[in-house]
Amino acid sequence: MSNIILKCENLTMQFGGLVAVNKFSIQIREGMIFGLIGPNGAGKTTAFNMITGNLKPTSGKVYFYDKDITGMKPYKIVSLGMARTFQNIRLFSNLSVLENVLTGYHHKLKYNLIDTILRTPRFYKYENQMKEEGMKLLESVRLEEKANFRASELPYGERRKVEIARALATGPKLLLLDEPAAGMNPQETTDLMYFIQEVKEKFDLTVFLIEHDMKFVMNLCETIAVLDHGVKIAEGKPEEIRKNPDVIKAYLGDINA
Amino acid sequence: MKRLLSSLVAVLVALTFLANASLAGEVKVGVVLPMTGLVAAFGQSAWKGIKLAQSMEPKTKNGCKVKLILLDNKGMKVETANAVSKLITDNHVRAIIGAITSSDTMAGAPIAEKHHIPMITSSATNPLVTKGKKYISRACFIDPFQGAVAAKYARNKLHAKTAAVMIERDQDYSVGLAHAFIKAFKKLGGKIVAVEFFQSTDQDYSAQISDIKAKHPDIIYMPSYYQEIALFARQARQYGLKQPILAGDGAEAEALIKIGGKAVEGLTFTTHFDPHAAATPLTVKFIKLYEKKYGTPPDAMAALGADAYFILVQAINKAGGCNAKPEKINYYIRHTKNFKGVTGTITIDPKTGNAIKSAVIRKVKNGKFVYVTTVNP
Amino acid sequence: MNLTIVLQQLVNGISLGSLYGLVAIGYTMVYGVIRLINFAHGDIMMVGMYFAFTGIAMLFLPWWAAFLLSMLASALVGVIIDRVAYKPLRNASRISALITAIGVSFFLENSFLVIYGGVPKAFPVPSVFGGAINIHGVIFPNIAIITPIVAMIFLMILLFILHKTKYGMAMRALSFDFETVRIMGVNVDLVISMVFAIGSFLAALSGIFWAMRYPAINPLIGIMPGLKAFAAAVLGGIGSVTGAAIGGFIIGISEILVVALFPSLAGYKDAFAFLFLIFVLLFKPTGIMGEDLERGRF
Amino acid sequence: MKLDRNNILTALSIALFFLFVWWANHHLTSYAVRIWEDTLIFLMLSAGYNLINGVTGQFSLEPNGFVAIGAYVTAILILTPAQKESMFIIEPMVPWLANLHMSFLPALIIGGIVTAIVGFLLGFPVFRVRGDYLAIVTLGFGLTIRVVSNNTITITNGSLGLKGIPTYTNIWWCAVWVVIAMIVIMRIVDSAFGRAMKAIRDDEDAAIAMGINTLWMKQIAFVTAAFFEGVGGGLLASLITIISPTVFTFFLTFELLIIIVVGGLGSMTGTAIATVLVVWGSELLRVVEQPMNIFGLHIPGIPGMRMVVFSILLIVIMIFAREGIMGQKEFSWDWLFNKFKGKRA
Repeated sequence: MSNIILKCENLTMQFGGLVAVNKFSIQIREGMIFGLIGPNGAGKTTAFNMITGNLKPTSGKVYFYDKDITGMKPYKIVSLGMARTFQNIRLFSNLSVLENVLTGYHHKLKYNLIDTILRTPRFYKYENQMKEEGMKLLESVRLEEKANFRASELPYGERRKVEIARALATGPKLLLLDEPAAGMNPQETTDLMYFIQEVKEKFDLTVFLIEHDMKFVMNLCETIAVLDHGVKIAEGKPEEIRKNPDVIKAYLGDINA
Repeated sequence: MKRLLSSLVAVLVALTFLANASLAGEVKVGVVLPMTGLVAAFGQSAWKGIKLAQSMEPKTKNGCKVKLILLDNKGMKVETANAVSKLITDNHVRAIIGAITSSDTMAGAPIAEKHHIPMITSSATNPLVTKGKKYISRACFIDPFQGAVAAKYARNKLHAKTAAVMIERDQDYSVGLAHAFIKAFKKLGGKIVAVEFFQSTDQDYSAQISDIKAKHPDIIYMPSYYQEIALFARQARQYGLKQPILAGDGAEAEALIKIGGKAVEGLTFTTHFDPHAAATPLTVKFIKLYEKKYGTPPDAMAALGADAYFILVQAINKAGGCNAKPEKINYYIRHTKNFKGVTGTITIDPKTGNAIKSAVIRKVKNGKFVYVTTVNP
Repeated sequence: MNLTIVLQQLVNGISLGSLYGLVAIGYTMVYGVIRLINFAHGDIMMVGMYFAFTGIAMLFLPWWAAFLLSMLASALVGVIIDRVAYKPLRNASRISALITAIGVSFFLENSFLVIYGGVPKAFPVPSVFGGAINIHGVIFPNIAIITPIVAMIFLMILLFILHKTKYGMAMRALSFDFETVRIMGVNVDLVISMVFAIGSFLAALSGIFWAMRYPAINPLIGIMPGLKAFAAAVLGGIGSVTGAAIGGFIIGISEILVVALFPSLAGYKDAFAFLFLIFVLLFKPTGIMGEDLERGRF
Repeated sequence: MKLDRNNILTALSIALFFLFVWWANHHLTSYAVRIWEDTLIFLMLSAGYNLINGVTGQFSLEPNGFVAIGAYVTAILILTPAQKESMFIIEPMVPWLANLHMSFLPALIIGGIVTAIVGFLLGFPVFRVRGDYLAIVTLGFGLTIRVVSNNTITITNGSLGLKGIPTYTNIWWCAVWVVIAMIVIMRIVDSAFGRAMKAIRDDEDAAIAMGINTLWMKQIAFVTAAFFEGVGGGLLASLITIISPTVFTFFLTFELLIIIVVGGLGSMTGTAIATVLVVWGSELLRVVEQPMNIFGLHIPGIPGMRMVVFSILLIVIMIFAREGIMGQKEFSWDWLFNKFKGKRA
């Protein structure tokens, strides 16, 4: 069996009197595609935010490869090898596609401010190296032709890809995707599914994704956890989840809609 | 956007040339005053006085028109320096009147000094303004003199043994004058029992009033501007603080009585002139014309502005009228002797450029400023 | 420092605080509906003062008519500012709107400077508001007693409007969700205009009482009280009308008391409101009554 | 530094700029030279201001505070002990400052460094808030600096201010510093640091998720801005020879704000163009305050109109041309050559 890459123990988040996530525990093994599903407002994004450090959990622990990362600053967690995307694509809209990707390299920047101001050989060396790497990354996701486009000029489906590429640039071992298929048409969704599988293989990743679209999750994920009203109500293989009466109950309105 | 801006600039450039197009037979005099900003009130008053003075004496000896070029310094130092610089090198003025406050004047002074252009300020009373300068003079007395006059009056006439001082902390005028008063008052054997501070933007003095009330001084000295003095007096009287209030020339404005009402009744202050003590024939004439033109009696700023103008025109005349050279104008400004101006008889010390003139003490009585006495230097 | 003086200062602080509170309400309501710090709001105070001054001293109206007209005219000015300067920026970034608001503030100050001149004007105080009463040696200026009462009355009226009328409820709803209110069939622009009108009306009211308390007015007079009222609005939790009133009281009272108790700190008075503000933002970024900076409520 | 086409062209244009400075110094009236000095100092101030406001997107209103600190530090260091003794009439200056005296260059640099340190310390609390709250808190800082300089009489001489500051500042000092400031700032913008700053501007949460230490990036922008605003303050102090707390009001910040908005938030090229337009425009606009005769029609001067015109200009730009002159675009040689090639083809 492979190593456990991410472990959550009894993660709980309270906003005032409201419990958004209650005692959420999961284990994700290396190389998996793990899905977290649940109706709107179930607390999926809140759980994500606690893992990535954007929110500090009220109680509970998060481990990344046995390292306790609970309450750590998000940018530090990124440098450990965890990257994420956002539900409503959040690219740096005024930067070019390449520049967006380059920001992903920032946490392992090899030149400092003095190099920048004096334009030392080190600056040129690593700046060029970064740009080459960035272009390579864009090539591998077939976006090299769009490198100098402003992010805001791209069509929706490509933006999602750029966002994933940008996350890949940080050199993650674990990639967290927050509703990647949100707002996409069926064709785009299918493309995205292949795309995620492709990058997972190519970059040797573990993927943890939140999704609303059941079909997408069922086809893509090996293991699925279900969250309802902040509580994990089920976990298992897609077919098990499909049959789980609790899940059907929680999802009833949604599936039929 | 770009096109809009460039055409805007083009129009402005064109307008500048129109405005600067000058006629022959003029002597150009620059005027730098705060027409906007926090001290705009004084600049606007002085400008009224200067304009009236110009209408009274619009021409120099050989029939040249005195052309006034007014630049607004917004009561700011950088703007003052720029304005002085522009007047000298762009407008080629031969002399400058301004600025109002001591600090603004000092910001402009080095430039006038560098170009050897005489600058005469109507109301900058800080001693440092003319210190070490050859081309800067003033039509008013200086703070140490005014502070001493107030201290002497408080000790000898009001028989005050103790005094409280209200200082407007962010006005160098107030701080400087208070300093002079405290020094002189102590020297005359008086005792300062309370020194209270406030800020220009403050309008509530109840805390300071409570403190003064507890210390029971014989008088309160408040070298500040009329607005603050009037508000202070109102609140002081409301809270039952009844001691006489003594102030400096900043108190003199109709607005003091309008704002202060009954509360400023009896308020006494040192200042530059009194219309009723009619020091000179020019005083009488000026006041009459001023009242006719503006409907109110002139305040000190207006009178001093006029004096700066009259002294300057006299110096231009002595220096040859139409063709007077700035260096020569400066020489005659500095050698002004017993000039019968609006604010009294003025002599300028050739060495320091400071005006030697008497101070007047006035007070508020029945809602009017009345003459009390004159103190000679 | 004896008890009488403390009492006297307390009354003084309450009346000053209620003036800050009235201005703070405008900040908080505008922020609540369009997420804009209306930088020019303090200047509306000044506009109100000059309008009332014009009414009494130049048009010779009876004081109550001049006051009422001034408040109504100021409300109109507030609405015009919104329509001309802020409305085109509804969908722009909040920073663009804020910069515009700074521009509007400078515009108001300088155009009044051009119109009325920089010389402070003596504000004609109606005799009803002059004078003082003496209770066992403690002196209370009439204006210091009338001000908080008037402020309270208007606060009550405002709370009634907000909670019991259709448009009042629409105003509160707007601070939660623009779209829903639009769908509900309420004219959003009209509601926003009403918010500006109410805010400006109260600012003018505050300005008039300010001018009667300190009867010397100039075009730059609104800046400081405006900034302090903003601090009060944040202190009370931006978006909360009651909070704004309470924040105003806290700023007003503490400002007066600190100077009274520690005269040597008088010079730092103007910095107090900001220290308060920074302190609040750092340790309780939601203010006293507010829940969430990003979510307004009334 | 590499000797490629772009760097050579940059070096050439800097040389050209200095040639212009030399020409201006010899052939322009001293009034024009003075306005150029103002222009260059303002360019330095607004370039720094634009780094934090435009590039990093942290809308703040503190420059008047920073400029004040730099001006005071520099002035205190270049005034002679004798001058200080005669000036501090209310209370004497604290002895260790009173006896400190040095030449202009180290004084300017120390002025910049002290300002940078203050900026650094200020950064920690103020960057805990974002957006309009940041604006208000930093506005409060500028105000606090003024209140403090009014009250720390043994250091700043209170409201009396510092007078008779030696005039070292000339157009050369301004020109050299502005070139340094522009090079440093533009190099920061065109690097990973600049990308990170722009990322923060576009979406702070996403920037955090990319592993960017946003507080640190904001601090770099803030401290760099503070340094150059401090040096600019020092140059200003020595240019106007007299400083007091009233010199550094919010109005100064307002002027810088107009400049960076007109030029385009985030564009240093725009800032440079806008500085020239605004500083010279402000001088030319004096016309509207003077009485004029146009074709026999007499128009009396209206004092204060300049500010009315400026505030209307700001509002109009925000409503109709929010991008300003340059938007977020920068001039670059590549852009110029591409354009050139494009036209040929």
